[in-house]
Amino acid sequence: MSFLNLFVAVPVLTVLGIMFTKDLKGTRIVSAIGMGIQLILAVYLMVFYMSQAGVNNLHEIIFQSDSVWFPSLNIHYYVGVDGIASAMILLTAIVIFAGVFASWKVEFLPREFFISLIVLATGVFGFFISLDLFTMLLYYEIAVIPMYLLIGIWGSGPKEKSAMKLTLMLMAGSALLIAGLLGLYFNSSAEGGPLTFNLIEISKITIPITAQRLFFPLTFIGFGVLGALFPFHTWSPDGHASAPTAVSMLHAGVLMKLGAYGCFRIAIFLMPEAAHEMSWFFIILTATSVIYGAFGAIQQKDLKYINAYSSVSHVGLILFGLLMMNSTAIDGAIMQMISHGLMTALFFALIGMVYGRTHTRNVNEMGGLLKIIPFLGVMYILAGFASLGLPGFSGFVAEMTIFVGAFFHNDMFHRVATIIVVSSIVVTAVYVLRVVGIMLLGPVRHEEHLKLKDATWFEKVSTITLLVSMAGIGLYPLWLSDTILGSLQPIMEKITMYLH
Amino acid sequence: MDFQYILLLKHEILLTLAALIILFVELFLPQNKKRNVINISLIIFAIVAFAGFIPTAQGNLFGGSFQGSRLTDVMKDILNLAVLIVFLQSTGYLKKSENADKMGEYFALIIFTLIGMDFMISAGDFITFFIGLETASIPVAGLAAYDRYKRKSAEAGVKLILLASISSGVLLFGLSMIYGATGSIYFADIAKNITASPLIILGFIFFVSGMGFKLSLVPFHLWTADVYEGSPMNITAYLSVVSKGAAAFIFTIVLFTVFKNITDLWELVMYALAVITITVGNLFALRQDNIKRFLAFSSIAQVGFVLLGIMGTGALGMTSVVYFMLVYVFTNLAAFGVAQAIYNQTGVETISGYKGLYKTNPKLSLVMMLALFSLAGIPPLAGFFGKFFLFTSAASHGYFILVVIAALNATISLYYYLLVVKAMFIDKNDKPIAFFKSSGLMRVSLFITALGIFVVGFASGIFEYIMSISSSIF
Amino acid sequence: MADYSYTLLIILIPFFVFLLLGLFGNRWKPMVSGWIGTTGLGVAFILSLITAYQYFFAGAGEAYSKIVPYDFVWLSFTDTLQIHMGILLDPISVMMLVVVTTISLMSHWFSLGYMKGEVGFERYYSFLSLFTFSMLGLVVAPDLFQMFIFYELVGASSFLLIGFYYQKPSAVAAAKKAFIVTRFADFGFLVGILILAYFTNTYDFATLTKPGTTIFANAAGITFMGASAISWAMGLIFVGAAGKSAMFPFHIWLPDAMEGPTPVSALIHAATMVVAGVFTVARLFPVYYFQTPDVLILVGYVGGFTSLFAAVIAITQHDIKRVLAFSTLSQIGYMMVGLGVSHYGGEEGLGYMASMFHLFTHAMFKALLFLGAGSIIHAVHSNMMQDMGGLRKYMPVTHITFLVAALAISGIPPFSGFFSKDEILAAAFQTNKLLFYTEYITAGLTSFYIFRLYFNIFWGKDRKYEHTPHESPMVMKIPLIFLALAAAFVGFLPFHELVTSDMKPFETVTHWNLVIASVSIGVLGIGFAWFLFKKENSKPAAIAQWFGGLYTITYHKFYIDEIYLFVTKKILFNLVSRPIAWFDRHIIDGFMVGVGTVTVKTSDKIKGFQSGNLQQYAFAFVAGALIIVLSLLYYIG
Amino acid sequence: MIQGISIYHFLIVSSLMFFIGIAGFIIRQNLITILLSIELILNSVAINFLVFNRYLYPDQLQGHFFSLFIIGVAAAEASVAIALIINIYRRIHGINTDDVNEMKH
Repeated sequence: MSFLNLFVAVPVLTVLGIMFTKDLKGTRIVSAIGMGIQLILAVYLMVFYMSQAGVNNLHEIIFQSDSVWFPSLNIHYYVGVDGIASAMILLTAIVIFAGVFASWKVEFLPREFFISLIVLATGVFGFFISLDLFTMLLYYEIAVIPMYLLIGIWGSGPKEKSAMKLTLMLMAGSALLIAGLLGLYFNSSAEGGPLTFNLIEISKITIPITAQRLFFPLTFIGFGVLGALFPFHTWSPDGHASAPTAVSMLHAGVLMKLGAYGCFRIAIFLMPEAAHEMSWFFIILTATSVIYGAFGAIQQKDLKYINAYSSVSHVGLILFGLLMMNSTAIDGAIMQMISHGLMTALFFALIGMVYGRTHTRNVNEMGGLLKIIPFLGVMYILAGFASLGLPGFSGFVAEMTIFVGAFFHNDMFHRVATIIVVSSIVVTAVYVLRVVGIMLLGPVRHEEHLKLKDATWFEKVSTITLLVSMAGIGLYPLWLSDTILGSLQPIMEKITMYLH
Repeated sequence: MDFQYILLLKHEILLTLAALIILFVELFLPQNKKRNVINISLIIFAIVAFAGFIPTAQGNLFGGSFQGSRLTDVMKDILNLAVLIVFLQSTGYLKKSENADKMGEYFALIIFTLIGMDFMISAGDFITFFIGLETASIPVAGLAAYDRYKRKSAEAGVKLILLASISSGVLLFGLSMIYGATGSIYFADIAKNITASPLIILGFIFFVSGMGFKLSLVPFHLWTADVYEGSPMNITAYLSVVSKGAAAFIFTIVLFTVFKNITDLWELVMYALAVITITVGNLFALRQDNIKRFLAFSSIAQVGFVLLGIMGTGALGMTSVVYFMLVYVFTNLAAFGVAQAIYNQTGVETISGYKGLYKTNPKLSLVMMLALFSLAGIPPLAGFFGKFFLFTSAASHGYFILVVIAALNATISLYYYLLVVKAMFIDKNDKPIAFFKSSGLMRVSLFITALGIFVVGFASGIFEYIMSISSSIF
Repeated sequence: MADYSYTLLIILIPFFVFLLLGLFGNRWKPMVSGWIGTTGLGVAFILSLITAYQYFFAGAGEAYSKIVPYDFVWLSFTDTLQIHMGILLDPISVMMLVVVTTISLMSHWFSLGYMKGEVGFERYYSFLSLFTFSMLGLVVAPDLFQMFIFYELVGASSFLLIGFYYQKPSAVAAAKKAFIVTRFADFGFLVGILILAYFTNTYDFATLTKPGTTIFANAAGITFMGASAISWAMGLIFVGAAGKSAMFPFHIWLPDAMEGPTPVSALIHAATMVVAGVFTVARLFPVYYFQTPDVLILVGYVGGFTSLFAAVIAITQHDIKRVLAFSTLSQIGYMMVGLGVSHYGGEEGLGYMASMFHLFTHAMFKALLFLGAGSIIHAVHSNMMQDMGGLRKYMPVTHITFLVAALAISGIPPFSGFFSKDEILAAAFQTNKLLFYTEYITAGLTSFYIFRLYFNIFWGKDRKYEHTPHESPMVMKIPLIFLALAAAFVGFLPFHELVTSDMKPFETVTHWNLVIASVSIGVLGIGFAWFLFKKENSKPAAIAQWFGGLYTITYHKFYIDEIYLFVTKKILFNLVSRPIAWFDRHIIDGFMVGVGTVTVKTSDKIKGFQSGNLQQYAFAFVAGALIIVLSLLYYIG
Repeated sequence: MIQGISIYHFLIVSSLMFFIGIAGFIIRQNLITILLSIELILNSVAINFLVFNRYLYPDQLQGHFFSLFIIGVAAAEASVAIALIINIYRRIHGINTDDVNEMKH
């Protein structure tokens, strides 16, 4: 048994534990303890990985454990993590931990809520520890489905419709994905050897280019739907707007990254030739996402819509970085995954907290809240700064790395795309400051808002956890960047094969 | 002929005995103790079902007319298991006063159809096959009309018997063509002589139509929804799982053995049928409110997925089909079980009537949700594994586009399954179904099915076992 | 080599003060925060002076060297391309250390009185510390990317300080405007960095600015739209610099930024942040000079135009802080001109030296002007000139110090501004006559508008005040006096021996004809102002009348703000953002939803096939079978 | 083997019977008539089997046996069908196809 299986076992045990609780109090304590343990494990994993990598300067996949599951189809339960996966696991652990605290006051069917939430997290953790395409798909879909219930039952607004749209679009994406993964499977034997779902094994061979041309777009779009790839992003604004706080956090924070991670780890990694060949098309799409999302956010009134469009823009940047296919840009993209995960989770947590107080998410109905709820206000401003890429927070580091990496391409197409994408930093500033200006600053718009109370202790735990993580990356990014770059080395060897 | 070869017929013999015993027991029970026939039948059938698992020899009987192998044993065991669950779920229905005079027949008729199916599965020539087929289908018409006093039930019976007859007519016509072209009714001989001549194609398509009727492939499916709706719900469950399962098994076997030489041809036909079946099934399921019609169309779509598995041919194709049917037994019977539990207590059989069910009957709602998610192919439930292997099978022959179409259709199916989930979990209702406790046997059956939904996927041993025995044959 | 490790403290003290006050500032009395901030800055100030002494005077030798006491990799993009964080000491950064800590200390000190009793006093001090930290980080940056990072931080802390009165909508709007405009410029900066680093594969200033370096060889011959790649890079970097230094057309944020507390204006919008652009150009001067002389000319012209343009506007404004803001623009334009006309090395580099010199003196007298204005506003509770007059009787110390600063900015000897401005004019005269005349006229306008301000405030009408204005408390007077002394005497510093383009001292030659010309135009301006504004009269109104439309246009700052507003609100918001939002909702999402709707509609349309009639079922059955047979036969035959 | 009558004659007859049966099923309204049509279909198949056996493969008996079974099954089918039709008649006093289309869509 690998240490990594704990990452699935702990949430499962937590779910079982929750089943034996009676009310909200017990439920949330069990959840908090479970996710706390998970966070400790994740931190340990990250530290352990870094110390291993530091000692040997070898960036290997650690904690590998391979057990056969379906021998006849050569399906294995194969787990193992490298630096990238460890970082993603850490991100997930942080966000779910914060999410549990952000849901401290879920009065309606609390047990069911926490169970669904943690099942969702289980799927995500499972996805990141897996190295077998079949188990990855399995966990991927586990992560998608609880979302329907979470939004449908505990959401707000047109929740049924949003939940349905979200679920169906994501499942349609996974439909493409299934075909893509099967395509990989049936092309995975080099010289008549056994077929395999093993990611590492497949990466050692070159998939025939004709097969790549078919299966790369399937896989990339399949994951891209979850990664809010333009034009398959429309589930995101509605879904996020309707979802309860913790779900928005987890979804925008982690699940969308899962899509991007899949695009990278499966589509680009295993089929670099086709990725290179078709990257122009997807670069256009992602560059459009970036700008389009940013402009789309400017005129929105609903806080969650603003953030959802902003996520479209930021996640577009991730995919954009990945498609640049050099280690710097991919390094940046992965840091952006983590950075945006933390930042957007913080945003959604804060929006939920503000909404819980004012009962509106329309920015025009708020004003001068900074004076009334200073803690949340300051947090919101900091999150905003992080979002617009202010140095000192993780977003800056990630974005700059993507830009620098993207600029290594010296042809006009990549240049223009990059510069267009870079210009998003201005637009981002515009919409972030617009919201901050209207909502937090200025005179108090509604008398009844004067009675609002500032953050409670659990809300502080939730937000501070996220903020500290962001600053930890933003102030001293080298630990993360080096870990990722190290882990990228073997991957880049494969990806850059298209050059030869 | 060695005596031990008679053991090849163990399923058939045991079932015949069981049916006869049940009939006689009912005959000789005193009037006030007639109700005991239910429990007695259950015990007898449970014994028969478990005895079926005892491994016996393999080989041919009656000059190749009857073929027994571990694979056919597994198929028969799956059907037995399904029937056992159906029986467990039927008790509530049978205990109703209007059924007091026909409890033994219920068991006997079902067991007779099961015997027919077993013969059909083991058939080595088309006569055995035909006899089995008719034995399996004629009593079903009686069962469909079991609620004699209900107009819908009577209508279902008539529709089923007439349409089943014309479909057997067409099927037989096809068989006569094949006989004319190949000169034999033995599977093995036909397989040797078959070519893609027009006569054979005509015969083959007529055969496919007849089987398509049993499997409810579009466009031979139109009876399905009406008969499902009219029949008593336990019969609907039986029809949708057992009849269909048996038909899928024999269809797969015949395609893989008899029509092996024209695989390219029939894969083409299956391709078209799969696409249209899944799509039409889904489109019709979208707007159903009656849970039986809903599950009818959903089962049509599910069979379309089975065709994907068949298209893989060989051991993988066979395994994926058998495995999927096993999963389908648990999944669909879980859904029907919940629907029956509700119907028997409250008479509600519409999805809109399920609104707010989770508030009052959380466990039933959960089982229903599991079943629906499993039908939609959501991991970690068994349905995901079943569907994935079907897709794998189709993909192994390079039908990736078909996989995409099917998987996108699975998304549509998720939509209507979610509508039911939404009704139970999300929609508000002023007067939801009140809390009730279902009978103990029903709860046992729901527990078994729920367990099956969880375990069958993860337990790779089951899949591997089926794989190993099908690899030894194909 | 001398030990400069303590310089790290100069940077870090403000940072830790910021954290301390930001996190715990509300735990104690506001005044405590004020004193913590001021004390911290005092330490940093003293350390800066020590640094300056050690760097300029303690070391012996001909040329100053670049010293890097700290340097570590902050982020690595590739094995060779890395962002370094560290401290680079060379003449201009040491000078900037002194400037920043001095002005910051004075602002801290002054604010102890000026901001007393304001809500959010501790917040104010933590923001001041944050700004100081960012600015110090910027000036010591050894690496282009570090400079960019602190550019951003400076912008953010400026946002926070301008928006300090966050309940005032105009302050919020100004803060947003400042941030977004500078951000837009930073976008240019960033792209410039990307291009530059692509070709040179380094961010390191020392590598980039080494004369005769070959790292630009990669870019040779690569042009885009008529300019070389490096020209583009350096031009875009200048865009960033222009944004921070509020050069035309990015100047619009600076006047609005006066919504912030006045000491903030003194610190940020007079002495430090706005000269970051000048500093950046100076930092990269060898690159500009050797690689892209075309861009350097552009720098000069932009500076020249802005200085004239801003001086003209300054004449018409009534808000005293806005007058000072436009004056700042104008003076920074001078500095840009100084750089634009400079050559490299020795006496040829006079412009560079003069520009830095002017940066230094300007910081002193402009901060003094702002603090003086703060003192006045503190006394009369208004920004508008109309509400003032005859204040010399009530506020003698403010009056005298303000006069010193006004004389300094007008270039009257022996006050500091004279020396620096004169050298810029001399450098321009040698290189570019057009710029020389522009700056010469500007010098006259400068003394005119500043004395218009002076006379209007301290002389002019004797009016009755509701609350008799009183002199500011001692805590505010000390910084005024200190800065007045500085403004008066820093002109005597031998800058040509200290801060030069090639870090080697040289001898300056005094051009007496230029001295006389510049002093006389300064005096002329003062005289004209004296004539118009000494006593209250109708002459100014008459002149304004005479200029008519020109006056109105000038008063409205040439409607540049309105143009920007039009572009952003009308075009970007209404014609880009709104359609995109609509497009997303209705076209893209509409399509996705439409797929679903069509499916459901289809489902409804085809329900007739399931007619319930068993004969139709049979027909479909047989027909289906026959169709399959026929199509199959057709297919294979 | 009958002199002067080739296999085609038989096949034409049986095919006609088959399609007449189909047409009858589709056209006739009365359920009993529909049942008769089914008998036609089954009998056409029986003829087919017999003729194929006799003309093409005269040395074996598979077709004959198949015909026998078809006749037997047809009888069973007919009896069950009649029973169900009677059941319908008892419910609604009509045995037209229009009477049995309550369930649809």
